Amino acid sequence: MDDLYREVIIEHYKNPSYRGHLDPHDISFADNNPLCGDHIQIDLRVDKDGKVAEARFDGHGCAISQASADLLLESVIGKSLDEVKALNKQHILDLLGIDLGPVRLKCALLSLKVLKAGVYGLGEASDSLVE
Amino acid sequence: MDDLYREVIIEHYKNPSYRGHLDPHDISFADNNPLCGDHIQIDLRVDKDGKVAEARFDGHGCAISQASADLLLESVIGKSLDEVKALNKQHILDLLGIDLGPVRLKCALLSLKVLKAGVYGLGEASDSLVE
Amino acid sequence: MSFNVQQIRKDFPILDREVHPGVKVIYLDSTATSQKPESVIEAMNTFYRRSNANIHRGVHVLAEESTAMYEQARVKIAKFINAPSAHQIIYTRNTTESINLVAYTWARANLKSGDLIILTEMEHHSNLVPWHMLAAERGVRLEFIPVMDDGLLDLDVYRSLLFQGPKLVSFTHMSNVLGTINPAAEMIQMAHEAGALTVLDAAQSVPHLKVDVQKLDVDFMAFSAHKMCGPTGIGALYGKTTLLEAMPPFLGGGDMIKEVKLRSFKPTTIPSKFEAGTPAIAESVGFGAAVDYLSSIGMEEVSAHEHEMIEYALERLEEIPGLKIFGPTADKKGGVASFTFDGIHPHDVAQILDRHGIAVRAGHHCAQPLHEKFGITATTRASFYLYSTKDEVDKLVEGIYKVKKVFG
Amino acid sequence: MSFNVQQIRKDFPILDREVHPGVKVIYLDSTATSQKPESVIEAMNTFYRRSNANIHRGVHVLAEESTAMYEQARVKIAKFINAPSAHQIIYTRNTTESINLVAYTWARANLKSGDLIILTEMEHHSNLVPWHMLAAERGVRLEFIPVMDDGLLDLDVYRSLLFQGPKLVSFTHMSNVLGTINPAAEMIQMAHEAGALTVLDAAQSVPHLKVDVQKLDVDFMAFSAHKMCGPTGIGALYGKTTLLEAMPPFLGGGDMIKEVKLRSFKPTTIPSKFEAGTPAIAESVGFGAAVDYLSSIGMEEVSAHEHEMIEYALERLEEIPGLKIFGPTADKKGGVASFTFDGIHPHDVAQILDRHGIAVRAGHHCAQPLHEKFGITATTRASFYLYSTKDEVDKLVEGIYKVKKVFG
Ligand SMILES: Cc1ncc(COP(=O)(O)O)c(C=O)c1O
Ligand SMILES: Cc1ncc(COP(=O)(O)O)c(C=O)c1O
Repeated sequence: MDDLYREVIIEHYKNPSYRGHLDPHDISFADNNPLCGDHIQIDLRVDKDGKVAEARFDGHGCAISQASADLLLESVIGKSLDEVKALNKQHILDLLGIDLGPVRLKCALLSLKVLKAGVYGLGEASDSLVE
Repeated sequence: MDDLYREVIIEHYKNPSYRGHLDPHDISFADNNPLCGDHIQIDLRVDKDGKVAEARFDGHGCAISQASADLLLESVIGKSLDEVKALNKQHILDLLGIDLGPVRLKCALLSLKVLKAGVYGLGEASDSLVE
Repeated sequence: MSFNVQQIRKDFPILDREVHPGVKVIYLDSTATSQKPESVIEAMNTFYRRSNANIHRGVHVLAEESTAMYEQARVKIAKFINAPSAHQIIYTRNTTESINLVAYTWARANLKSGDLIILTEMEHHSNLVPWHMLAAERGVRLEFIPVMDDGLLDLDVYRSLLFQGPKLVSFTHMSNVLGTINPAAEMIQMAHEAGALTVLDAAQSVPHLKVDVQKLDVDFMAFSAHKMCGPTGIGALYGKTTLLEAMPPFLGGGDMIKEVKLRSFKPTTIPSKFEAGTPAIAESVGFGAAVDYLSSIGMEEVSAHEHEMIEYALERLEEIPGLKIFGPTADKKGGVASFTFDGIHPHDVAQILDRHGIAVRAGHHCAQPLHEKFGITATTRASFYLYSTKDEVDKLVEGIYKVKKVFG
Repeated sequence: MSFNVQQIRKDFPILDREVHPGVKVIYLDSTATSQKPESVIEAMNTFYRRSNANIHRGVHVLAEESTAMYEQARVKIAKFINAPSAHQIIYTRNTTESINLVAYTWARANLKSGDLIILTEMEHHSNLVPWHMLAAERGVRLEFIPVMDDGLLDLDVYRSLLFQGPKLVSFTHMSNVLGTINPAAEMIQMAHEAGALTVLDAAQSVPHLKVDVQKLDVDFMAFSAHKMCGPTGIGALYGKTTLLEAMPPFLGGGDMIKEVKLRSFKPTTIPSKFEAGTPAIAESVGFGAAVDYLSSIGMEEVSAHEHEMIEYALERLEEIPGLKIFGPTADKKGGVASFTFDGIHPHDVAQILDRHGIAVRAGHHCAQPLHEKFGITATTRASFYLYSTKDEVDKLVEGIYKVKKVFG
């Protein structure tokens, strides 16, 4: 009935595999979605080859934002930081497998923006990171 | 053909009876119509009974504003200052004998506003004087 | 005319809109913006198709008509809130610009470092951020009347804050989250007795209640056309004449001047002094038509209907396990029900309701500090207007049970 | 598509309007505001009848649609002026607000007492008064590029003013009185070489010429929808990204924030940072439709038609004894003919022309200093747009002879 809430999304929302913190970590960044106040923090450990070894997220928000964070982290394990920098909107849409309007898209993209801002070492998770 | 430009208006515009200055005078005031920059100055002499003895106007502007200044001054000679204070929009419309839209009305009322501001001793010829 | 909601619904073409195949919209988001009756849409059409011209300076028929329509709408709006005169209505873009106008002109001309402004914890960002900016720029102090658990303002704290000699008290007439209708007349009187001026954020009251600026004795009042059956792009600031006359202008440009030299200008009189540039002319015509429409129905009738709606809605919503409604009881509020539900994020609630055609809003509703006060980041908000029906409330309740199902 | 003015006229319902019994309007006042094609009117109707909702925060279908339409219009407008990206388009009410925005934010954050701003003597009040206000408040200095008798700017004086190290050069792309098209690209380059930023008042150029902000390399540019076939109530400010990002916000309120606490806020990113409160949503849709309409015709075609019109109009008007036209020759100007006639006041000229259905504007056209420069207080202005015809010029000329008769 409700394609937006495919089972995989509800599943990753309710039982996320990557929720938590990493301490110590190599990269950590957090930001909000100004539209709704949703919050995501992402911690990464990077191995000696510059690849993502471990990843965790924490925060609060809707099923879409939390499930995409979980799916996103699953997808970046083993990727190089340059590969992470190259990820964009389409990557998230592919992971979710659903179509989103402009507002919900912001929810879905929050984790990617936070991840990329962290990897780039920026002060803010801006929209332009995922366009 | 053109009711707005009745003969009497064209006549008073082209051959005004009250154009000029009074020196000395008892009351003198000048102001602009902010919509078009039209300018009118009015000088009055008041007799010992507090009635308008002599009146002159000067300035520049459209036929409507200049003709109504001339007609207005003609109409106030012999009136007491209190009577002048009581004059409003309708007095001008009666003198002109035409209907005017809101913009041209401002042209027509400029002389009355200037006259009343002068009689009241105000700093400005505001719209509220003739409402 | 007796109030007939089915009749009224026919005036709003959008209510026939199918948002999903076979599913008509159930519009419960009027607090964000209201829908527009055909008469408002048509008034603007007619303006564009018959009369459109720039105003003020034109002597041709179209310009005279446009000018007259623009000013007639002002007269209608003035009457609607019982303003003593039409030149006390300044056209702005919206409530937000109206409040900023006061902050940029009256406040910057009259307040200095250390002066106190009293606000409340339930303000919309529109009545917070302009004062934050002023505080940062000028060192003006801000204090807040607390919101109590029941969604009402703590007037005892207000009373004690007034002893600090505030220069301004600025507050919302009706909360857009809690629905709380604040005792504006009383609060304004208290402010005046303490020597403060008042700004009333009437974005949510003018559309829903009979508001009388003279009875309220308010100094400034801000509201938006789009929330009261009118178009977007236009709002109003009401002000007391002596205040408006003494204030410096806000934006500089055409139509707000008496005279311009190369290096200086003289501003003109109110209301034009505050209306620089070509204004929202078609929108003023729509605003006037909106006021005509609401007046033809009667604001008492509108309020009474909304009151019936919120009573029924609260009753039905309170039945739902896991649902928590914020704000006071129905007798103290307007047609707004904001709630949290069973740990499910409001975005998800709203999104699933939308799948059933039910349009509600989710988020902080531009009142982050209020949400923070209640220890939450977001709520789902259903709001009602003159075209809302009990049947729509029933559908909302059914929808919420369906949300539950999706999240198992 | 080849340009066919009779076909184009069918798109504008108002051109059928009879302003007096049996007399259809001859609309020669497009410089004040343009008429609107049916497609623009209908786009807004459809918005109100099908999609209307508040934007940004809504997750329901109507809100998603409205948000998408609002942002798509921004993309269209950006493309129309060849802006590198859509977030460089800030929606405002009009050109006037756009210029004031720069004065209130960029200028107040960056200019101090003694700093120089260069303007020109042909500016509209919208590009004078905001700087007068700043000069009075901050002690900023203003200097003016003179207008020569032929209606062109004296670029030699400009060059020498640039030696004084101005911080800003703000000027009109096309004069709304003289019609002069200023050499904007060259003037902007000169300003940049002198280390100054630039504001272009494009109120009269974007509607009539192909304007490319990247070719111009302009820093800020202001224009209004209502002068380019769009609705009232909306305009735009274009700015370079780095400048817009560094500027403090203008109005405070909803939608321009990233986060609000009780006593502080963080602004969000551009363009939202400058769009506080519910914006002109329906109007953005109309603005987008206007840009679509003009693009479908082609701005080169529009300009070429207007050029033909002004050439013909100058030729015909110059025949009339006692008529004096201000401004440069047809090759250096847009479709604007301002004139004085035989000592008859422009109000009277316009009023009598109106009796014959001819809508022209009379007055100082919000350019008092320019009129003063030429030793006059007012002119009569006839202006042309894509729907104007030579037949209308002929009627204007006939009308002027009738004016003469009335004043015998
Ligand atoms: C050159 C110029 N600048 C600015 C403006 C002001 O435009 P608006 O009234 O839309 O703000 C105009 C409009 O008359 C104009 O012609
Ligand atoms: C209480 C309150 N104040 C201010 C506003 C801002 O209104 P606008 O967005 O029309 O400026 C709103 C609208 O959401 C509101 O509900």
